[in-house]
Amino acid sequence: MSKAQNTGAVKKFLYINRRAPHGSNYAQEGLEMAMVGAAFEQEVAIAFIDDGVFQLKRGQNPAGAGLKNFTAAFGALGDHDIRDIFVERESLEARGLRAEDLLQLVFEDENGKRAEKSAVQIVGGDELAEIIARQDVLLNF
Amino acid sequence: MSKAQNTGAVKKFLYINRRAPHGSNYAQEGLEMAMVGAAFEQEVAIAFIDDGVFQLKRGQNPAGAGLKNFTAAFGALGDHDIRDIFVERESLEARGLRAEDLLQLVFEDENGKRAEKSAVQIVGGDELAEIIARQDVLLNF
Amino acid sequence: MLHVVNKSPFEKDSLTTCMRLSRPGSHVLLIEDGVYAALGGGAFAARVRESMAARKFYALGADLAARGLGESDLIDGISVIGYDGFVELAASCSAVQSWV
Amino acid sequence: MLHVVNKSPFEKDSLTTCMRLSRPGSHVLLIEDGVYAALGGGAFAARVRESMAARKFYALGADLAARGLGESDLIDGISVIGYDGFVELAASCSAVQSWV
Amino acid sequence: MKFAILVNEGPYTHQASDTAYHFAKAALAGGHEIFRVFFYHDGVHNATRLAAPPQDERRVTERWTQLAAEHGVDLVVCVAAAQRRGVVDAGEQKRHGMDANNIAGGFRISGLGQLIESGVRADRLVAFG
Amino acid sequence: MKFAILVNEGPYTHQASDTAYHFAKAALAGGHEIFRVFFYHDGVHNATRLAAPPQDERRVTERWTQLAAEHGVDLVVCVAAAQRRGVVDAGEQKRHGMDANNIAGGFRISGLGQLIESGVRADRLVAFG
Repeated sequence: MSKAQNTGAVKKFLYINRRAPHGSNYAQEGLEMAMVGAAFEQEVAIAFIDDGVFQLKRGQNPAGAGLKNFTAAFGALGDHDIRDIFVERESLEARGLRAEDLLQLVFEDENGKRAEKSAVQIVGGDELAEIIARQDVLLNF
Repeated sequence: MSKAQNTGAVKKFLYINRRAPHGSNYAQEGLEMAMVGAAFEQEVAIAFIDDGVFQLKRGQNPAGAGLKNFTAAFGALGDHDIRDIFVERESLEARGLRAEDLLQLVFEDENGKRAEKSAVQIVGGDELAEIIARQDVLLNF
Repeated sequence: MLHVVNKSPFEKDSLTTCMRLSRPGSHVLLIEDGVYAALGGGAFAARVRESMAARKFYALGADLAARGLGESDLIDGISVIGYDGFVELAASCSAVQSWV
Repeated sequence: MLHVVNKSPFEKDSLTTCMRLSRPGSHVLLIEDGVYAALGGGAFAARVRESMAARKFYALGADLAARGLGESDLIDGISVIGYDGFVELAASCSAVQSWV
Repeated sequence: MKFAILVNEGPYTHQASDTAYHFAKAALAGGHEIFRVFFYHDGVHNATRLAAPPQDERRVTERWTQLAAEHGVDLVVCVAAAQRRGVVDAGEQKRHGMDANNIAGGFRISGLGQLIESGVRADRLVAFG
Repeated sequence: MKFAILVNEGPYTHQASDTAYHFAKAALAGGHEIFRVFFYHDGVHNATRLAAPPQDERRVTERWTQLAAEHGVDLVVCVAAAQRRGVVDAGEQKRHGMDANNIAGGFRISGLGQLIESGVRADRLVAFG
């Protein structure tokens, strides 16, 4: 995907999602942010921590609650060149979720074909702490 | 104090305060509510639970944070004929607070004189559960 | 009395307080992010099961579906109800306490 | 890196997550309702003391005073700073993460 | 049975207003009465006519306005909460010498006494926040 | 040093806006620069000129307006968040065919790109929420 804007220096941006979807709209606004942010010439990664891991739960259908199914758009993250999607293992375990409970997120490989490989990396808290410590800009949702 | 309005049936109202003061304005709005509510011909009680017990902490001085010291008005609850002020013991203990850390709230006795007795009753969770179960209307702050 | 919990137990203390301050025999309805408390495999499941020995638990179906949770994900014995069931539960209980 | 916590640890999970996901050597600043985590006698004191073995903790003085907390109420070793100290801490750390 | 409903959070930011609306609709469908919906704290933001949510999303304020029009439901916004948060009707606009107001149709601004009255006169008060 | 500030909660309801303001004042007093204050989520409610808080309380919006006037601080309101929550300037009013706007002096409405730019161009982004 082409970059919409070049603002000079490249910084590491991390979008941290810690809230459950639907009960508040932070999850939806966080996803909007990631889509917009991807158009800038920056290094972008996303982390799902605490109740944020529920955002990636398969099979969400909020029609009965009268809400928009924005989680369908998670599938488009790969098209926006966001390849580093971290999910904290401890957060999953505390909620009784396994990797196979999550949405399958894929991204285009170098030949422009959709890789079958998931873009989601499940990482332990210690590793995630190191990743967080390397960032320049952290935005929380 | 004279009752401003008589709306018929008398019901048991309980105002439940579960949030810390200053970080949000629920505590201040809960106190405003208690003052307004006291003017109606209803049975009114107040409970402080969880971080709500911090509302009654002595010595609060929010001037340095640019906030209004609304907790001074807790002293006026007695003038509004609110005599049942419950504080949950378990909430105090979890926060390392003792009875003497709390504001001294007093109310007028039958002769219109300020009693030296505190209007605050520290009650255990089991007793508070019984009190809650007896209410008609519960408002949470 | 009907106790309503709308916050995730992983994020906020509302469910814990609800279970401590609801009398045995109470009805507890999980709505919005509160439905995550119904998860059979989560860290709160044991405490919820214990509370259920003396209380009847419900979860709002629309909120479960919104979050991708099916009946098989839930603790056994939690009743799934609709908005109409919520209304009837509120009508049949003496009062409603919302642990926001 | 500077980690900022503004929520009460008794109400929300922000402090717990901050302590889990901040690397040893980090700076942790407690502001707003987050200053309750600095209470020496509270249920979180042991966990904060343990975290402090590898991290430097600060609390915003104006927020402590607002809540009626004095230095004697705090865990030993937590530094009380002003808004100017907050600014200098943010300037001297590589980045700021707010665990809201 | 007569219900009163309390909404304590703003639309979109929290789901509370959605659940309150679905509860109100279900109560009416079940033959119950809605004595009043009271908007308090950030709930007062439900009453602005200046919101323009994305086309493919629910229109929260219009839904309330329609409920008032179709079922005569009394929608009351707490005046003290509204003043702090910038929700204004023609009366408040005049009183404060403001150059605009933003309240939506079907809502009225009044005092906390209306909430107490809801608790007294309705059979059940159900809060969403 | 160049700071950018992000405000994610509305005034009065949460203390975030107060802390952000005191941080900004202290940064300016310490000889630093405020590149921009970005108002996002419920933070957009900081930008209404229709609030009338009690006389004995702080006036949050006016404080921001004054900061912009005195120090040239750029106050930007997220357009997507503002649309959902009813914060409108003259341009948005016209675009949506509305009969009023409510934005206060010193604030402007713009896109999320302004937040990204804050992260890129400021030395530190500090968020309050």
